[in-house]
Amino acid sequence: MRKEILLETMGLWAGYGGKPVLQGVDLSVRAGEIVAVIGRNGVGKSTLMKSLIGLLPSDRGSVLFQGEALDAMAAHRRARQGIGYVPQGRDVFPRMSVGENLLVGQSIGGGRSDAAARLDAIYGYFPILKERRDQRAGTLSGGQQQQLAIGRVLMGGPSLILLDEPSEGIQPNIVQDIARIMVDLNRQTGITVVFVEQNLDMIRAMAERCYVMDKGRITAEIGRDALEDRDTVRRYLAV
Amino acid sequence: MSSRNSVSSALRLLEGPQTLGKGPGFWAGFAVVLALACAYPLFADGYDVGNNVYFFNWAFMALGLGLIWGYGGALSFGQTAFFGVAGYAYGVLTINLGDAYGLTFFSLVAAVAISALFAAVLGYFLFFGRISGVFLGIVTLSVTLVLERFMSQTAGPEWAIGSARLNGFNGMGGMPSLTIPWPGGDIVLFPDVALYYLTLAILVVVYLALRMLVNSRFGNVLVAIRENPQRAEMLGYDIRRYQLGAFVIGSGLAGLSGVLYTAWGNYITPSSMGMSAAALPVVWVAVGGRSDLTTTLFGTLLVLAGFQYLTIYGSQYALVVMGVLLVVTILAAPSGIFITLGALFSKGLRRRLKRERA
Amino acid sequence: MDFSSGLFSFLYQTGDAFAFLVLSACGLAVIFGMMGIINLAHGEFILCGAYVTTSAVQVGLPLPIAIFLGTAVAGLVGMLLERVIIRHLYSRPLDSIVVTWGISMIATQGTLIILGSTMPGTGTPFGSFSVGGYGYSVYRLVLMLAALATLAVLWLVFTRTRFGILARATIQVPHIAEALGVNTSLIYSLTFGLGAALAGLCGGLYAPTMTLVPTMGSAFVVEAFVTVVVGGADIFLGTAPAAAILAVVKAGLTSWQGQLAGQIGLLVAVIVVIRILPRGLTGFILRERA
Amino acid sequence: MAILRTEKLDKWFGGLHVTDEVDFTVETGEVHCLIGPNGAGKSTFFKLVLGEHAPSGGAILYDGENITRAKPFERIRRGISVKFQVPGIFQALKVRQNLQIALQHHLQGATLNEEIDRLLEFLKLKDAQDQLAGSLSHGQKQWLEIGMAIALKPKLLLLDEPTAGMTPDETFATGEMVQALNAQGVSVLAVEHDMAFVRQIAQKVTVLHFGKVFAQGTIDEIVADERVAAIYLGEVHA
Amino acid sequence: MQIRASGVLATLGTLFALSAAAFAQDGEPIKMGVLEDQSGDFAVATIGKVHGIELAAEEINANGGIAGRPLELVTYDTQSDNRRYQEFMRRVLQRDKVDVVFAGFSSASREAYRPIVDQFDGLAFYNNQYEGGVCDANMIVTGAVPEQQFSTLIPYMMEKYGKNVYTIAADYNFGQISAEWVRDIVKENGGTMAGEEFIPLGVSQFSQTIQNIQNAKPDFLVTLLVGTAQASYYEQAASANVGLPMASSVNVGQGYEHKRFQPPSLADMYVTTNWIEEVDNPASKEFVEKWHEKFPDEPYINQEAENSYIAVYLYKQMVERAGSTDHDAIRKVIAEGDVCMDAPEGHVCIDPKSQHMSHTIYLAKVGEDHSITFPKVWDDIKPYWLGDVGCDLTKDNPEAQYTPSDNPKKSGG
Repeated sequence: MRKEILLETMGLWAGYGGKPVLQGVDLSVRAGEIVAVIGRNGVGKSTLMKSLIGLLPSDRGSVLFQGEALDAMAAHRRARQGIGYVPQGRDVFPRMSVGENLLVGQSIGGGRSDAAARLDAIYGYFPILKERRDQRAGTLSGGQQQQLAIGRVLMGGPSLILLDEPSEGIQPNIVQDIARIMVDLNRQTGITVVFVEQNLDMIRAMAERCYVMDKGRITAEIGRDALEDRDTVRRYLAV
Repeated sequence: MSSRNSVSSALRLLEGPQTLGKGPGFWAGFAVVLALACAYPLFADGYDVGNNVYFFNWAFMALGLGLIWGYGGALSFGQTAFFGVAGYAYGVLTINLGDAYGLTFFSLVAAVAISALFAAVLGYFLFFGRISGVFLGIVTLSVTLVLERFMSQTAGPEWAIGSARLNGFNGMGGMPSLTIPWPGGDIVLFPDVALYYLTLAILVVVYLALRMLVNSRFGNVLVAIRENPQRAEMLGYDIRRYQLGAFVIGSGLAGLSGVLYTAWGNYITPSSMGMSAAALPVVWVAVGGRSDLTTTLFGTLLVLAGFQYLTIYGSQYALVVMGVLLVVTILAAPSGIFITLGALFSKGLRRRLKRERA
Repeated sequence: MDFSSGLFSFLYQTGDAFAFLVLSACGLAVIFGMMGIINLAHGEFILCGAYVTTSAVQVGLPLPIAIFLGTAVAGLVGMLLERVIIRHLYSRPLDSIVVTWGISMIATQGTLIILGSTMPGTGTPFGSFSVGGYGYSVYRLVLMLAALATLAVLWLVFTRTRFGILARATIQVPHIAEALGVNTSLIYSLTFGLGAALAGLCGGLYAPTMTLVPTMGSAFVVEAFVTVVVGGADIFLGTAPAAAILAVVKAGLTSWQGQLAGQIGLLVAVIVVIRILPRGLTGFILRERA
Repeated sequence: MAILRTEKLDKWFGGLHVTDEVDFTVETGEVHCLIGPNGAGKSTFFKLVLGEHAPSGGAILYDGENITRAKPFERIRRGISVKFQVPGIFQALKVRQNLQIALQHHLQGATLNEEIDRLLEFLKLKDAQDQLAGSLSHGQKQWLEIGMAIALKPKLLLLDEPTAGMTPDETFATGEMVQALNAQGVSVLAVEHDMAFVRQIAQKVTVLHFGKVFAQGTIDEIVADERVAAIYLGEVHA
Repeated sequence: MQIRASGVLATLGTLFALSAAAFAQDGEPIKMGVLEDQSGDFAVATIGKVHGIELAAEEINANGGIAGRPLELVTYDTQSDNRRYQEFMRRVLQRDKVDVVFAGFSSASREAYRPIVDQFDGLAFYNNQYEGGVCDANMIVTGAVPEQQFSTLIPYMMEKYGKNVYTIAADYNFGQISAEWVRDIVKENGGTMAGEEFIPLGVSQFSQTIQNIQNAKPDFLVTLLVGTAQASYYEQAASANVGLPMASSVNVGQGYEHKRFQPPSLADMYVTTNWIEEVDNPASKEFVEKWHEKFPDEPYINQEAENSYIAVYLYKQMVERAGSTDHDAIRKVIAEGDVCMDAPEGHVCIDPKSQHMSHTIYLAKVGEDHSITFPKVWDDIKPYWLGDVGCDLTKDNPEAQYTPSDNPKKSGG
């Protein structure tokens, strides 16, 4: 059951102020997959995510989503194609309530869907958000903010979620919860997930395969089985 | 020997990274412009000479704002407050002290000092309260607007300092012009050739002194703060002091403008602290190009002359045309007309423009 | 004056001052607070609202519809200006001051040239009532209600509508809002338009009570600026409480010592705020909460 | 004798406990590296030491003096100096001017120029001295900022990911610079990810995790510590 | 009186014939600078002044000019900006070398340009109602002053409505000085001040003031409000049903508020003015007709427009009698004390001591429907006050502005 390719990059170059961080990234993700992009700090993983959603214009190369080139599109138009971006550090809207934060995500995916039903579903996945729905997002803990950031993109019913270091600064038990929920979502709705991660537990819990990134390029692709080999992973990730 | 050294090192500051123009070419041009300016009264009629003095009067306020905004990165929208305070101070002092014994010049210095002191107090609140950016603009604007309101209602006889009536909205008049004591009859500096040369001399001195200031250690730090305040602070500079310093100097120059203007027309009015008066210096500096003293100076003179020309020949449409010119200039030439025009011809300026846009 | 009519009088005066401060300031505050732009053409949007409202009344429309028209036209003009001019200046907030001043000059003088030096007024509707022997204008009560209603509607707009939520998101973390599918440039247009419309509303509401001349906007501007300085960036945390405090100060001082004292009270308020609350009431309230 | 010491240093951001009662010491004369996974609180800790954030609790002692409430520039004047993660240089000014601004605290005239030249040599930026700092390569920018930091003649140098974005050669050269400084008696505290670099310079390594000191030791001890490896892979439940 | 006037006219006619001959060869135009606000705050009241000058100049030129010389206008828009007055006053005097300047609406603008006129020994006409007191040989004032407007208005009002008076006045020179006049006249006539309130310029909100007035319960109210913002008082007072009779020296005659505001906000307002377009006499009617022929769109012809119009003719007379545009010669003519003419308002003369003008003062009453009636007219009210306090421009020239609290008489003891 090979599904169609949902997301593809071809020779993607991007960077800040003339400093190329991505130096020709090629990857492709099929619909329904969960793919991890792993690598050490500073190899360009977050830059790749920003470049995919359009917050960072690419210098060269191309991004295709559902067969359509996104390169000339502003970030909000890419999001409306159905891409949900969960940034590193969460970036929730700190002076808005949890509920309001969620509502912002409705714009993703273009058409507006039934907010109440979506909210119910998201509160089902993340009960803590329901409990705190009137609290200001800035006062949440890191793990709660991460759940909120994910819930926020789910509001728009995206076909692709870009997760940037979802485990960063979060208690491990919550990391596990999030991983489990993402997998459930993937099974239930067929949503595609591309995530950047260094946390091996999370990678193992979620990824079907991994791209390894180094110095702005994809240097290897490894499957699930390779992830079980701790030494291999450690070579790519750890200190 | 050492004094010669220090003089020559001071002179070296006349050119440097913070000012456009260096080398023999620039200074030759400077000399030509200065010579033309000196020769000007020989060819022009009394009106043009006096009118130019009037333009020169405003240039100090513009240069001061250039220092605060262009070099220090802090937009003060209330420079007219210091202009007004100094103008009134000059009026009050000279009306009380008279114009003998060179007291008008003492009053000039004292009035500028008073405006600088006012700037120091206000600036202390602003910069030590860490007010910056657009909010700084709003606050300084409010200060000058409120001062205008206050001065406008001082019409009653109870509002007098010594024998000087503040005279409310109608403005204070009757103060003497600058007067040079001279054996056999004091020389009264009406807006004429003598005042022209005096104002021109002050302008040249201030311009050169500001060049030295912005290329000095102080100027280095000021520009550093504009570029990256955090880094400047992390190099051990108390950035608040430097911003305050620039604010006080720039406001003192606004004060100098106020005194010269008051002495020029023997008149100062609260409306010189009002909304449209307050906006004008910002316009001059923005149009000329705020990041350099020379462009600020010439921009100011150009806008003043241009707006006056429009008012003379444009009748009711003058203000509309001015507004349109302003909007277009800011949109099309964000670094000011001189730098943008210069960039068409010079590579160095093109680079500078690019980095300012960045 | 007995106690109850004295109390009514004080409330009426305070409410009147409050209405004036809120209505003059909230358009300025929306644009400054949400977009960081000082709109020096604020007075001219007020002018626009007032002129459109008055013209509409003169062709026979009822006042409420006329005011709505004034508000809408000012808002549309605001959006148009944003699209054509202001949006090029978001990275240069200081330059936007110069540009809006230029726009204000064009608008004022253009109005004078096209529409003449003055426009006949329409008269204040609703008549008067009296309490304790003093006559009061009914329309001033309408203005007070309008101020409260404006705040309430703004509050609903910013917390209950999709636009409001997206606008707040855009202001707080613009790039993330963009990445979540929010057309932030449209949000900026709409926000600027909203600010202009609020100025237009102010003009429309006060049009029946004022002399209509091309420079009438300047009568509102000082109070508007003072309120925004004291209030800081946020309408609900800043502008509204600032207007309330200033209204009490102004009404109290004016009734005690006359109009000048009221004006000086505003000056003192600005200075005190600079010294004690450099970010205005907004900064103070946010700091207390954090 | 400790050049820098924190006692129960605490910082909350809203609901986030970013730095959790950290007790931490940099001894005089040592090169000390601070490592930890993303979000461990390293940068916040750094900003607390610099005075950019006010701590929610606890104290910071520098050279035996309490500087918890000192303003950032006052800390710098006492002898702390910093290099930021994103190069904090004056982009629109020339390279030479950047250094001049840093050096003019204590030097002037000819000696100032000599010192600038010496630094340019040390930083390998001699040829770029009249370029705008913004036009330098990323690695050169990092060096320039290190140069500005050491121009202040610090007793304690703080480096926040000094080699981020550098090539391996540049990283190695940076390590040599740090070692040369340390040889002149400058204490160094560096936040760093690049373990090769840490190995090159560190005499002591501290691992921060969830805002707490998780482990401390030499680089070899840390690398050998399975618990440390585990937190990097997200396996330890704190 | 009648005889004397016709005698003057006869003399004038002879003089005119003579001087016309004398100037016949000299076709060089006489240049007249016109500095008035055609934009900005004051434009409402001042565009008409420019038109008045243009109308007079056109008539004069059509009839052979001044002593055979055409009159040429050099007009600048001063934009309601004091600085522009300074710039342009220098320009007209130094560059354009005009023979005379007609300049200024607000007192502030006059004070801004006056030092420049004095410095260049120019001659300026200030054709505007104002607070009075300018004692300056380089200035000729054709507008009405407080002694003309208040010595008529206040006693009339006290007689008709009662002796308890409340004043609200703009908080600047005009308002303060006018209020002082009102206060003095009320006292002289045995009345009392129920209250006095000064309103800062630019204030447009009057709820508290309205209440203060109601609290003081005066018999009538004197409103000395200036500027378009302050004019909002009337609308607001009407809507609070204050219902007091009002007296003023500024409204109607300048800003034609009775035309601009919705009735009845100005009902029961009494204004002393030296002319408005409703004045009902043949000369006046003819004037209005001529005006509308040339400026059909003019919304209203106010008193300053008429003052400006008269001033041109007065200047013509002075030049023709002096035989030149020389200022000293002109002042000598004024010193003769019979520079007079029959204006639309009636007979007017220039007072040699103060160089201000006598006026016919009309008491205009605004009705419920904002129609104007004139319950009373005073002929030939002289600008006596400056002369009384010691201003005598035929003897010396102090170039000063005196006020009731600050004048030679006061300081002299």
